[in-house]
Amino acid sequence: MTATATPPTGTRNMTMVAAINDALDIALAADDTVHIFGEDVGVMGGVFRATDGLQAKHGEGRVFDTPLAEAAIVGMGIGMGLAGLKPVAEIQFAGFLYPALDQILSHLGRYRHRTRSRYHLPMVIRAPYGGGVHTPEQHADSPEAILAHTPGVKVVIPSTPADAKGLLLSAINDPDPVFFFEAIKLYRSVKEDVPVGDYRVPIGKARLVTQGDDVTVICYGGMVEVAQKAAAAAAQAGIGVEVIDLRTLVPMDTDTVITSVAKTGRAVIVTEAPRTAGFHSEIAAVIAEEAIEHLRAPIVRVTGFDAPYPPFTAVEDVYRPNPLRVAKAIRQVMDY
Amino acid sequence: MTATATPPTGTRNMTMVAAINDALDIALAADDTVHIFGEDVGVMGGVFRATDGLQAKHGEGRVFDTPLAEAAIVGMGIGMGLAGLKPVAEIQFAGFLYPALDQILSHLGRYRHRTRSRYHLPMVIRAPYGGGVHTPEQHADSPEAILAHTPGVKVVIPSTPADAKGLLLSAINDPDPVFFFEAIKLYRSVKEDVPVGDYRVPIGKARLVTQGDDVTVICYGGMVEVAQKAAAAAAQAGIGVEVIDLRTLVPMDTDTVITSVAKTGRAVIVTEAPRTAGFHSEIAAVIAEEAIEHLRAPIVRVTGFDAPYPPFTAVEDVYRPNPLRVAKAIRQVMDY
Amino acid sequence: MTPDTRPAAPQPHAPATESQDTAPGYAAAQAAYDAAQDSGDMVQCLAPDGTVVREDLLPEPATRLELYRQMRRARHFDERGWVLYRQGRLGVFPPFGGMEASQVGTAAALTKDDWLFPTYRDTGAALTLGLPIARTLAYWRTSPHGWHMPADLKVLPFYIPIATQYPQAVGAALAERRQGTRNVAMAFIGDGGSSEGDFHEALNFAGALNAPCVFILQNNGWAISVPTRAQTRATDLSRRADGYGIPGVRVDGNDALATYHVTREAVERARSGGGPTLIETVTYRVKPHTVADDPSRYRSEADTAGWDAKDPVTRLRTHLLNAGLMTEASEADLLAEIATEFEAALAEADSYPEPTPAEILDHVFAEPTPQLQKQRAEILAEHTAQDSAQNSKEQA
Amino acid sequence: MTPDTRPAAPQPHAPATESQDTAPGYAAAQAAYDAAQDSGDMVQCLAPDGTVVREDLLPEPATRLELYRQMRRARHFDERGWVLYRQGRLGVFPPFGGMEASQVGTAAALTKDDWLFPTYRDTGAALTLGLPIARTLAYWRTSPHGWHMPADLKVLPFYIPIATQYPQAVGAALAERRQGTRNVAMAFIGDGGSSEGDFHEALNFAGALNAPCVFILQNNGWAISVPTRAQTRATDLSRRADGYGIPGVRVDGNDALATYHVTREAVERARSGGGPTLIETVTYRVKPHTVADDPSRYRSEADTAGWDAKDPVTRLRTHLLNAGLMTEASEADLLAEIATEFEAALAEADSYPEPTPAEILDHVFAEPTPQLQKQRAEILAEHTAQDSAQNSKEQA
Ligand SMILES: Cc1ncc(C[n+]2csc(CCOP(=O)(O)OP(=O)(O)O)c2C)c(N)n1
Ligand SMILES: Cc1ncc(C[n+]2csc(CCOP(=O)(O)OP(=O)(O)O)c2C)c(N)n1
Ligand SMILES: [Mg+2]
Ligand SMILES: [Mg+2]
Repeated sequence: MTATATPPTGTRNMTMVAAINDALDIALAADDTVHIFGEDVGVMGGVFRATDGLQAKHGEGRVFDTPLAEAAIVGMGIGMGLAGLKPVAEIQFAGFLYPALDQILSHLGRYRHRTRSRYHLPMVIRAPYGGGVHTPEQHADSPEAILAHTPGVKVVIPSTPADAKGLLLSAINDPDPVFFFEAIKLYRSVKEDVPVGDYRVPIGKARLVTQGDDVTVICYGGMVEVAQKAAAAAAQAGIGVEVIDLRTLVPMDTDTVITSVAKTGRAVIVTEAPRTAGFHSEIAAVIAEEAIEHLRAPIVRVTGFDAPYPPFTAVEDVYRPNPLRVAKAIRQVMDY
Repeated sequence: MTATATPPTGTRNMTMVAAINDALDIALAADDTVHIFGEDVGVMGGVFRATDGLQAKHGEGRVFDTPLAEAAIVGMGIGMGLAGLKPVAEIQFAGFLYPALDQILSHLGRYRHRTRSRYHLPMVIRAPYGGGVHTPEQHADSPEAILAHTPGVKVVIPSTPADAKGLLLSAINDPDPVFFFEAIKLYRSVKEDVPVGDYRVPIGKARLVTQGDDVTVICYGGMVEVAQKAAAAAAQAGIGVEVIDLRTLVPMDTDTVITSVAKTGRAVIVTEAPRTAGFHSEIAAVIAEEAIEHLRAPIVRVTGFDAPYPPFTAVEDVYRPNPLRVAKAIRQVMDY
Repeated sequence: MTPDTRPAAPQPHAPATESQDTAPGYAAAQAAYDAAQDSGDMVQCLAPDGTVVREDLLPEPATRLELYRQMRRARHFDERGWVLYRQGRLGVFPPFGGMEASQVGTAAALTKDDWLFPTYRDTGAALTLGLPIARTLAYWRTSPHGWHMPADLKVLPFYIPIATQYPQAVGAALAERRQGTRNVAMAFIGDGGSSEGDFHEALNFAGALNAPCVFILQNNGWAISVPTRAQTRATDLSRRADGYGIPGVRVDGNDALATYHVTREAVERARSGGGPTLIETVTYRVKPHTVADDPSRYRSEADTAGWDAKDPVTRLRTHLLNAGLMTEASEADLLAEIATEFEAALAEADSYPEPTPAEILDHVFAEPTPQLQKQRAEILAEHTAQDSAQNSKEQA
Repeated sequence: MTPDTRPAAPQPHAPATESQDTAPGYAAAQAAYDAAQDSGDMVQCLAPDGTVVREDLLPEPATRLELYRQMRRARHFDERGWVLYRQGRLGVFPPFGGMEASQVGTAAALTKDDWLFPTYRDTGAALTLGLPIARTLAYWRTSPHGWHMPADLKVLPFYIPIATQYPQAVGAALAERRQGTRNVAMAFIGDGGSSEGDFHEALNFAGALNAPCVFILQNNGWAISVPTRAQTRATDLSRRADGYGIPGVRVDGNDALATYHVTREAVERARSGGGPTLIETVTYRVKPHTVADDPSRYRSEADTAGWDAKDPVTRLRTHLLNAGLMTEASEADLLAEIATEFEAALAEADSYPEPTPAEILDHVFAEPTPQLQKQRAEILAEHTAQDSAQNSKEQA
């Protein structure tokens, strides 16, 4: 990023999707090598409008629609990255990332390694993920654990507009591949003051959302507001809950988690992915390895279930963790 | 399976690959709906010879080569399953399963669910996995955690010839999709007496490999022999190690694991997959959730690292857990 | 056509090299594409005004009437669907009005023993083969009752992840042959979907393995906001068949008699062991992508204008009236019957109960795993607790 | 051709329906395929016996000599590779002897500013563009030194997962245009690999986005044990280009002058903004799949017999000698020079140190994550401990 004559200061109140759009706009303006592409990101500005107006402003060479083929979207991005561009691909929904998994697992994370850094891939792959807004089948998947298990790629999941902007700008400026999952539920549901200009939030640092001495709740993305609500309810009952927003799964900020669990002695982990082998299990494993002597209760995972995410409006919230379920888990570790 | 006039009895001494071949042969003979297909499985009998002779014996309609395209191999298998066949697909190496992940994550595990059991997919996908035999790049991957995180599919990984046969016959006769990962390292390195005929080992039951009171070592597939060696060394030092061969990751035999850990109070988990978010983390999470009060030491994971599996003969064993590393972990939990 | 409101072609040329573009640019590509859509290389039976251009291709009168009935049923669903959506009685669904000939004419060439792999937009095809309207409404109402696929049909649930249905159709088709039947599998895909790798793999597998498949590629001009000409440089998608050594046919997708004719030929070839066929139906998505989409963001009224005159229902209607196969009176009876059928189905859909919480874990495996049993217990405990809490609140 | 030893076609017909197969069966498909391989629809410059059939396509004499030199370098690598493998001085590698014209003639049309995406079998192409022999030997010795890609070349590491290179080449090509250069990207794939979805997506993307790509499809008759005719029903893979609206060319893949000619044309078209081309080089895998493979399991001697007479090195050699561009003496000098170069490279490869344990965690990210730092520490601790244990044992 090149410094502007008078760096803008102050904040602007915006939604998460606006903050993402702002970050993309800033990146495009600051760095000619940044290119944005995907399905419907051009004239239409994306199905969630995250790239709204960017083609008109930065041109069809910088922001363009591709044919409908996710493997080639990622594969092409890899090639662009090899050749010195900074590709920022949008996958329309995280559940449609699957056709691209071969390119991702076979190459995206391996390129630096297998060329001993002759090549590296400063690619960002953005995808809306998660539930809570009554989307059709396969539009609410949370596949972050697959990416977290893929060596050589980073995984970032913001939970606030400011973080979305700051983390996305860091991701675009990161020399290595970054997955950037955006909780659909949060796109427009919250507004906050977001610093203007080239604001960065470092990748790899968790955020302490609330402080408390009794229970640590670890979560990210769309689950942070859920955990916050549960923490607020617990506070009413005199239970001090420390909510940690992980922000980045890879690299994970283990220190913040361990420090908190060492203090509280109780850990609840919340994600909306299926139960078996989700990223929640990794968090639990790290705690079990590094903080077991502090634990005063079993670790509890509050997650989706081992079934596909239900597209049924009436029962969607049975699957997706809600504040009640998290509150129950908090009680459970307190009562142990 | 139809009963034969005189059911064969006794055992035959064979390698794991021979046991797999035997199971496939028996399944083809017993059930007309069983079909085997994949790359090079026909005349050539597979790159590891697991399907050797089966096309000659059962015909080109039952055992056939496909074009080179893994997504279509799995997709076609799904279609065959919908239409009442029992497809048994071979993917040449687990690292080449990735192009098929869309078919798997989008459909294989969801079909029964999204048709309320009008359709179900009795499909088996076999793939050699794991390292230890100096294969080229991407030929030693261990992607089992991805499948374990996929609702609606089972994951089976045998560690002995007899189990390979018995579990494979159970998998083929299972009404739902089963991934069957075969440790390349074990294909020909061990022989044992394998029951003849339609021998079955139930899916979902772990195997107690050795008994001991001090440490539980949980592992599967290619890591079982590694753990056994470490257990033998520990026994010399007077440490009683209970080695549990999980056999099936989904569904996982939680009871056997918890019962053992409740007894020993110490858990070491061994896999050769990358560290972050591997299936070892799920095992650790389950223990941390259900047996924490019994733990006398942190859970220790002995795994591959957060880098691609190295194709470098000279240092391959640095990455892939070896008995020394497991023994060290056993000491570590004992000394805690 | 107002080029300035259409999304511009995504051609990432650096300004410095712009002058190098001696090759046909995108204006030319667009012109070529547009020309190809109107060219005579499509099979056509009825002209847009309903006059017969290929007497030899005309199906039996009864078949023509049945095609009209099915198109009307489809259109009725689509039209009522819009109303129900606006009334909040149906969820977001992808309309297909204007594409009835492409869906009905093709599916009508099947029997109930054949397989149908529809996409989310192919309600018209599914209804033609007998998928109950009530189930279809339930599906777009986000009710699991839309997932109860009838036992006497081989109509698969709507495919959401694009192109995945194509390789699966190959497998179903092969399985039929293995089992000694003459049944075939038909799969639908869109112009956008035909860019996915699964499209290629499936056509190639079907050719190599001689699978009795009929692949319908509905080229309706758009993949959400991306026009076909930006999806590919090819102007005739049926020619992709050549690359697999299988027959490819391009047909007027707004002419039900033509789509029926070419599909029946393909189905017959497949039944008799002749292998797969690719059929490109050239049609147009006159409606928005879904009922919630606003196409003015990416296309102009002018873009869609020409297509009203090509409407498939009107076209066949004119023919049937002209040919004396239908009168205004007999049509009125038909429409009344269709309306009655629909309202009965709607009432049935209305009667479906809401799903219960634990239902989300049903039908994952034949036998629930211990993990699923435990998770079900969690759900039951939570919701029983909530219900009683709710009850006691209400009682208090 | 002895049909009984060739793998039979994978045609899963139920016996009951066998008689339905009125369509061309696989015997016919095979005959058609075989005929197409010899047909005159391939571009050819030299006949198999070395006589010139297209005078107008002959490159400059210096170019012809350079092509010969590069083919000889490639063949030398392949031949010495076999010996080194048997001596245990090289790991398992995929030989390419007999395919030199297909690899060298194509790659020679590039400059060092262009991109090359080779598969595991394309050592000949990579060497032509300048990939150091020593690095290539190191790669097949399973040494990380084979992963040190030269900074002055845009030759990518050999692609192992099949077809993945194709979409990546599109991206590199587009990036060059975006950056205002005239550089192109060339990617290789096999007949087998062309069945993968990535092949289709890449060709379609390249066409739609007008990427300066040259796609080489080496049809060498086999994908391990599966013959091309079982891989697809198509007999001419270059026709797949039509489905993307891009040019497709079929060329005699054992004729270096022809492969060079058509590739240079394609490269020039791409450089000047004309977009991508698909080139099918018709050649043959006379060697086993890898040096460890035993092809007698799936094909007979007779299968490969005809191809010796088409050998690309002999063919160009005869022409150069006949045309007086080379003498036996000048050739001997060339061969000596090539042998010297190779042995020097071998010595260099021998000098590469073995990897150290912690190296396996190098180059995962620009900055190792805390997790990787910890894992590195684990490795160092273990191996230092082991080393000292070893040392003390040795000292004892
Ligand atoms: C694999 C995948 N990628 C993206 C989507 C999102 N999506 C839904 S419809 C659509 C456009 C499809 O266009 P086309 O194939 O032409 O079918 P049409 O909608 O015109 O019927 C897209 C991109 C999806 N459903 N699946
Ligand atoms: C995605 C993937 N699937 C399977 C393999 C295993 N494999 C290696 S080479 C090969 C055959 C390739 O045939 P072809 O594309 O014709 O290339 P050739 O070996 O003839 O050069 C296969 C199946 C692989 N490397 N990658
Ligand atoms: Mg469309
Ligand atoms: Mg080949």
